Amino acid sequence: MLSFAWIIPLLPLLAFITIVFFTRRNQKLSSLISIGAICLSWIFSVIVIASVLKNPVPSEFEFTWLNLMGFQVKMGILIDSLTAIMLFVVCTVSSLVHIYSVGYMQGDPRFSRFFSFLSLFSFSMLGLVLANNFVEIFVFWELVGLTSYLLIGFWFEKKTASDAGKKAFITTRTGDLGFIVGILILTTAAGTFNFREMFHAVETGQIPFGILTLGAIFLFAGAVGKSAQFPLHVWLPDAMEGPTPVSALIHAATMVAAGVYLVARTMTIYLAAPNAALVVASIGCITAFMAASIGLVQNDIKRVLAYSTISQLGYMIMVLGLGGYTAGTFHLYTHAFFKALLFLGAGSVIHATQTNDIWEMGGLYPKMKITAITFIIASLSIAGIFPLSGFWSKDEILTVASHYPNPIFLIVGILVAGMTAFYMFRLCFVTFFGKPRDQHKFEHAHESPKVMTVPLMILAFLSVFAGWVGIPWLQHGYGSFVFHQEPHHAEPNYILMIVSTLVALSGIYLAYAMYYKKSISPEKLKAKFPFPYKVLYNKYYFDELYQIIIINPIMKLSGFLFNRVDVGVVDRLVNGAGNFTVFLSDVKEWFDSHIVDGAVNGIASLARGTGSGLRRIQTGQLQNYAFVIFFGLVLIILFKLS
Amino acid sequence: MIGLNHFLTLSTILFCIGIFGVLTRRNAIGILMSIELMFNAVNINFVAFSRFVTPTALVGQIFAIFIITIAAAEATVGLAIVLLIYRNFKGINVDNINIMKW
Amino acid sequence: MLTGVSEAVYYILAAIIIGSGVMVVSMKNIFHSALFLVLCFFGVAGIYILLSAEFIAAVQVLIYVGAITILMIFAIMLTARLYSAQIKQSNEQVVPGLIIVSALLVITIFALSKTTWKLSSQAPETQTVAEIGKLLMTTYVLPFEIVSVVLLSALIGAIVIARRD
Amino acid sequence: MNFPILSLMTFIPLLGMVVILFTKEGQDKLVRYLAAFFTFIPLVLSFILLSRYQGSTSQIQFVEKFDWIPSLGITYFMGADGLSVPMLFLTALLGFLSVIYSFGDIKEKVKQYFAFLLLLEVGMMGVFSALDFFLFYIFWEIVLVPMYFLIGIWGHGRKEYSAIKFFLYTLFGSLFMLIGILALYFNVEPHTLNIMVLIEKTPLLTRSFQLLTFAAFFVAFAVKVPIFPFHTWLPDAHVDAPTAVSVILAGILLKMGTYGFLRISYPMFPQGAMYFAIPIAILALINIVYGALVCMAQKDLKKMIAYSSVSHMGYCMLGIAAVTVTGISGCVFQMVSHGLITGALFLLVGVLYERAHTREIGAFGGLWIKLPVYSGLMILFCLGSLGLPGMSGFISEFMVFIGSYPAFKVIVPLAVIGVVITAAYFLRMIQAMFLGTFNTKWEGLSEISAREIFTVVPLAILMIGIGVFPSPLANMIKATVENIVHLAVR
Repeated sequence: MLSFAWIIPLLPLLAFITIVFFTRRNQKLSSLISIGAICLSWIFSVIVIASVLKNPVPSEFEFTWLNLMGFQVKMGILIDSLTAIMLFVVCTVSSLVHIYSVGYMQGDPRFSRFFSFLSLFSFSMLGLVLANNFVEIFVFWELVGLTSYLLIGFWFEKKTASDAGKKAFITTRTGDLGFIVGILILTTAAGTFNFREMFHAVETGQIPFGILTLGAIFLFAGAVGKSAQFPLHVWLPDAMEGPTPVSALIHAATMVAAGVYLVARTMTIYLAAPNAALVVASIGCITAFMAASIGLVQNDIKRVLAYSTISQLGYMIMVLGLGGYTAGTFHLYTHAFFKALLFLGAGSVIHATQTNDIWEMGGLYPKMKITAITFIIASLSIAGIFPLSGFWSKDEILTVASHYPNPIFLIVGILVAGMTAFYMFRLCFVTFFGKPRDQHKFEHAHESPKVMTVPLMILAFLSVFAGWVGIPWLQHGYGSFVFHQEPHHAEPNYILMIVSTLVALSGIYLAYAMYYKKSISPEKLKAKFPFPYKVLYNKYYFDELYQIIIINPIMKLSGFLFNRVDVGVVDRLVNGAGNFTVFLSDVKEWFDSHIVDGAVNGIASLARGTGSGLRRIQTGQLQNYAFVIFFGLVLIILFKLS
Repeated sequence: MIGLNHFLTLSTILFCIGIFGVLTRRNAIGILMSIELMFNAVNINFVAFSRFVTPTALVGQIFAIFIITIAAAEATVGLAIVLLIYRNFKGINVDNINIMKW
Repeated sequence: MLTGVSEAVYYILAAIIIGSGVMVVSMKNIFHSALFLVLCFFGVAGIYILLSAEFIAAVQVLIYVGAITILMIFAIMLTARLYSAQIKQSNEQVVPGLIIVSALLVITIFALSKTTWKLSSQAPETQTVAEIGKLLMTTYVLPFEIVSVVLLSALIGAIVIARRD
Repeated sequence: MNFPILSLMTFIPLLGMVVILFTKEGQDKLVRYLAAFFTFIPLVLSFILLSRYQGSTSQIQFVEKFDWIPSLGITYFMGADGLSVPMLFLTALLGFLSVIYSFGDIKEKVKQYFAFLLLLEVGMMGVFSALDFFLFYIFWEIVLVPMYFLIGIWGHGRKEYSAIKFFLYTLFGSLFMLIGILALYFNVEPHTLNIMVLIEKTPLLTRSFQLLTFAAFFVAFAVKVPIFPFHTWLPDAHVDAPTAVSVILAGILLKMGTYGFLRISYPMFPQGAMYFAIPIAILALINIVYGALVCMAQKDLKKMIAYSSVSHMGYCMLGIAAVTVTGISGCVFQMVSHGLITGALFLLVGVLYERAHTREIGAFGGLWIKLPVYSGLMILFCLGSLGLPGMSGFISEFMVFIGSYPAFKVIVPLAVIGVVITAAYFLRMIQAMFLGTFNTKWEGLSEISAREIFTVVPLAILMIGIGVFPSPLANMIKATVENIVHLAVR
């Protein structure tokens, strides 16, 4: 009954093909096709979610794609509650971003191309969500990476943009390396690519524990790359070089969540391999804290949001590692809306002021009321203020963390919540309030057109209310819809709620005090703790570190291999062999001419010597010959007579 | 008492003189002369055998005539060659005519 | 068998022939050699008469003395000026030549002395000229014709060879 | 015997060569059309071949067999199975396209050039359809001669050096093959050179004999593939050859090596295959990672692509070494896919070189702005080459990994690193050449012409076609590959 779901990714693909081959020249038509396709997909996704709600039994449809002995790949779709939620989130955010882009990308010479890429991305992302096996998910995983590359480097004239695209692609591909190996390990052990068949194998213990753990950890590497987790998080902040709608769609709401989705999808494996799960949780925890701390001091509005994304993704990964399937996916779901809203709002601000630096903004509230209000709503939501959606999902996460024996996860979780509140409101206060710092830019600033603000408002609505499906008091809320094995009915933990709210509020207050009232001077703090500030400001020096310990050695190695080994040794050996052969032939030539030929020539010259000795007899004097003749005659006669 | 052997001995001596001339003379005409001597020695033999062995048949004499004729022809050609040699080698000393030398 | 006067004539003739023959091959002056050659030919003609071959003797005188020797002298005169140094000639390898020749001579004479000939005691033909002419035109007509052709071709050949071109 | 399609495919280019040699000097246009015509016929025939091929069986099909030199057991034996049919098609396609491409490229000694090109096609077709060692060896050697002249006369740079290096290197390799062939001939009763018969008999020979002969054939094929450390002829020959010849060199000649492994070495010497599995896999790993790293250091675009061939052929060898159906299928896929992709990349490099007269990566920049179609095609093929899903390269690499992982649990994960490095060097190249600010020095560059587009579009269609629907190709090779594996694990 749900087999029509394959149409959902197909529509954007068709839009992509149409735009590339036919309507490229007509910008307006191109954008309309693209938007139409994704909106249609959204309608289908709503139908899917409705029917899954009605009948939550997972359904699967597939066909054989490639069939060889011992290697059968099927392509198909798996629809369960997780897929349905993801479809809904992706379609929603994607269609809003599509619409928003019409305004944001207005006047860009490559307007049509932008929409074709967006469509291609939507196709890939929806395909990824629908995939029912590892090959398929990997295929779309890579396609998503490609579109991300293309969109980050969309303004490829800017060196930073094309650099960022390259960095993103290569960094995530490094993670994919682990992904491939993980797939190899797991599928070889289980003998299938299909998710559910593999989960069945895992649950029935067909895969040895060691292999399972190893495979799970390798698999997670893919998620680390895609979801920008420590230590492969470095690409995401740079990816902000792309157009802001792209950042909102791909690098905040959907694609980066693919890693989280992967872990959620393969939850069975991690539950069966607790060591791997612990690795997952630890990575998530480290990432959440690290990224949040970097976010505290960044000045680029989009970079702050990027680190916030990394941090929130770390949150989700952490809770998934702790077994909080429902909590993780729930946060993924709510986060998508408010993070997309934040980015789109930031985009609106950037669109108005033509700058990314928050210290060149300020006092924008009166000029761009809708943007400011929606931005603040999103900030409240991400900070986890009651009763916005962020509050409920964060609460779920902290609840799960509190069940874990080691309190470190809970502590970090609360700490990160506080930091999140602080840096988000630092952003709000600096950007929208206070005095305008750059008068020229301030005057130039204006509210964005309707096509941009309407998506903002819709997202703001969702940021507030989307989380309400997961209110712990609900009997049939999110937890009874998206769950692993058994419905997880979140129990309200009032102490945690209060604590986290307090922490968030104090974070907001701190930001208010520092950046609005200026009762605490950030400059003094900076001066007081120069070293931590510097470390944070330079993002823990990850880029520099990678440059030194990975990129430079590899470049050196490749140069070395080419210049020294390939040209210097292998090729020289080959040429040496050639020259040696030439030398040998010289030697042989000498041998030939002196020894072999010498013998031959020796015989010849012996003959010649003899001849030239004997030829002296040939005087040419006929009389000498006659003399000999008669001499012979005498001899013959004498002989005869005797 | 002069018999066949006398004539044969005479012809032998003459023939040997001719050989000696052929072997030692350095002048092409001299060599030709020596050859004529040898012809004469042969002719003496023929005529002598004709006289003492077949006195009535005259075969030896006929052959002597033929030999004389051939000798004349030989002398003609030989002397023509000598002239040619003289013209080409500016001399008829056979020492100089050694193009057959190695 | 010759006896008496004939015997003396033979020895004289033999001495003339051998003496002039030796002179022919040993004279320094080629012109003198040619003259001794004439003498030698006369001697041989005498021997023919002694052997009762008058026709041969006549032919000997006609051709050898009359034709060949004159030809020789012409050749000498054409190839060298008389009395010039060029006319002088020398003998080489005389000693080995003498050895060879004397060896040959000794051997031949030795062989002659050992040989017995089937001698005929008939009287020799007296009308030799007519007989020879008859034989040449009958029994030996073919060799005769061939010889004449050889002679003709020799003449033409001599002209061709000696011709200045 | 019915329609001798294989012989026709092989010898029609020869006929074409003769016809071209009879044309008057200077009639370049006629020569070009003749060459196109005589390569188009084999292409049409190859479509017939594809359509009439029965994929369900591993039997040799389209057999043409009769005695040639009976006293020596030599037969004229042509035939095709699932391994050769894709290769024959690829040969016909690339042969035709490279002739079309050469229309504009070659301006001197046109007649001789096309004559050699056609002769080259004869050799390649023959190698892929001959099933008698004598015939196989003849065709194998025929390929060298025109290649030598094509590089040496119409090449660039150090062309004579490269041509000689190529020639001697491959000749060095085929020497070992000759030894191997003779060894087989004299050790099998009755003496025969029929490959199919030999495959049945050789496993009965002693182990040490199998190992030695395997090693001899290995050298011959390793040079062609090329496997590290026999690879240094490749960058020189590829870079210095004229574009169309580079295409054939990369697209088909390299496959002769892997084809040899699959047709001869593995089915004939199961012992050797087993004994040398790990060393070959290690060499394949070196090829993959080393080749990719070396690519990163390249400043010359063509050289980079040449080295990328070294890396990509490593996947083939990895798939072969594992002797699994999936691995070897992956290898065949990679053979086809690499032929398509690298062929197209060389064509595109040629297009740029013809206009800009330089291939230095650093000399360009922002070409996407000026040449959108060209850049789009180039980036498409680069993405295909770095194994992006949806294109043929991904399928083959993935199949190789899946197929060889059970056999080499350590080597394969290391080989996966090659995928990342491949991405890195291709992206670096794309960034340096097509992205960034436009280098105004190239204001005068003209967009890729319709004829040139025509030469790469079929390759793009096939690349994406195989990437999206791999089943047709998989079904075609399936039975044959299963048979090879069956023979190789005796």
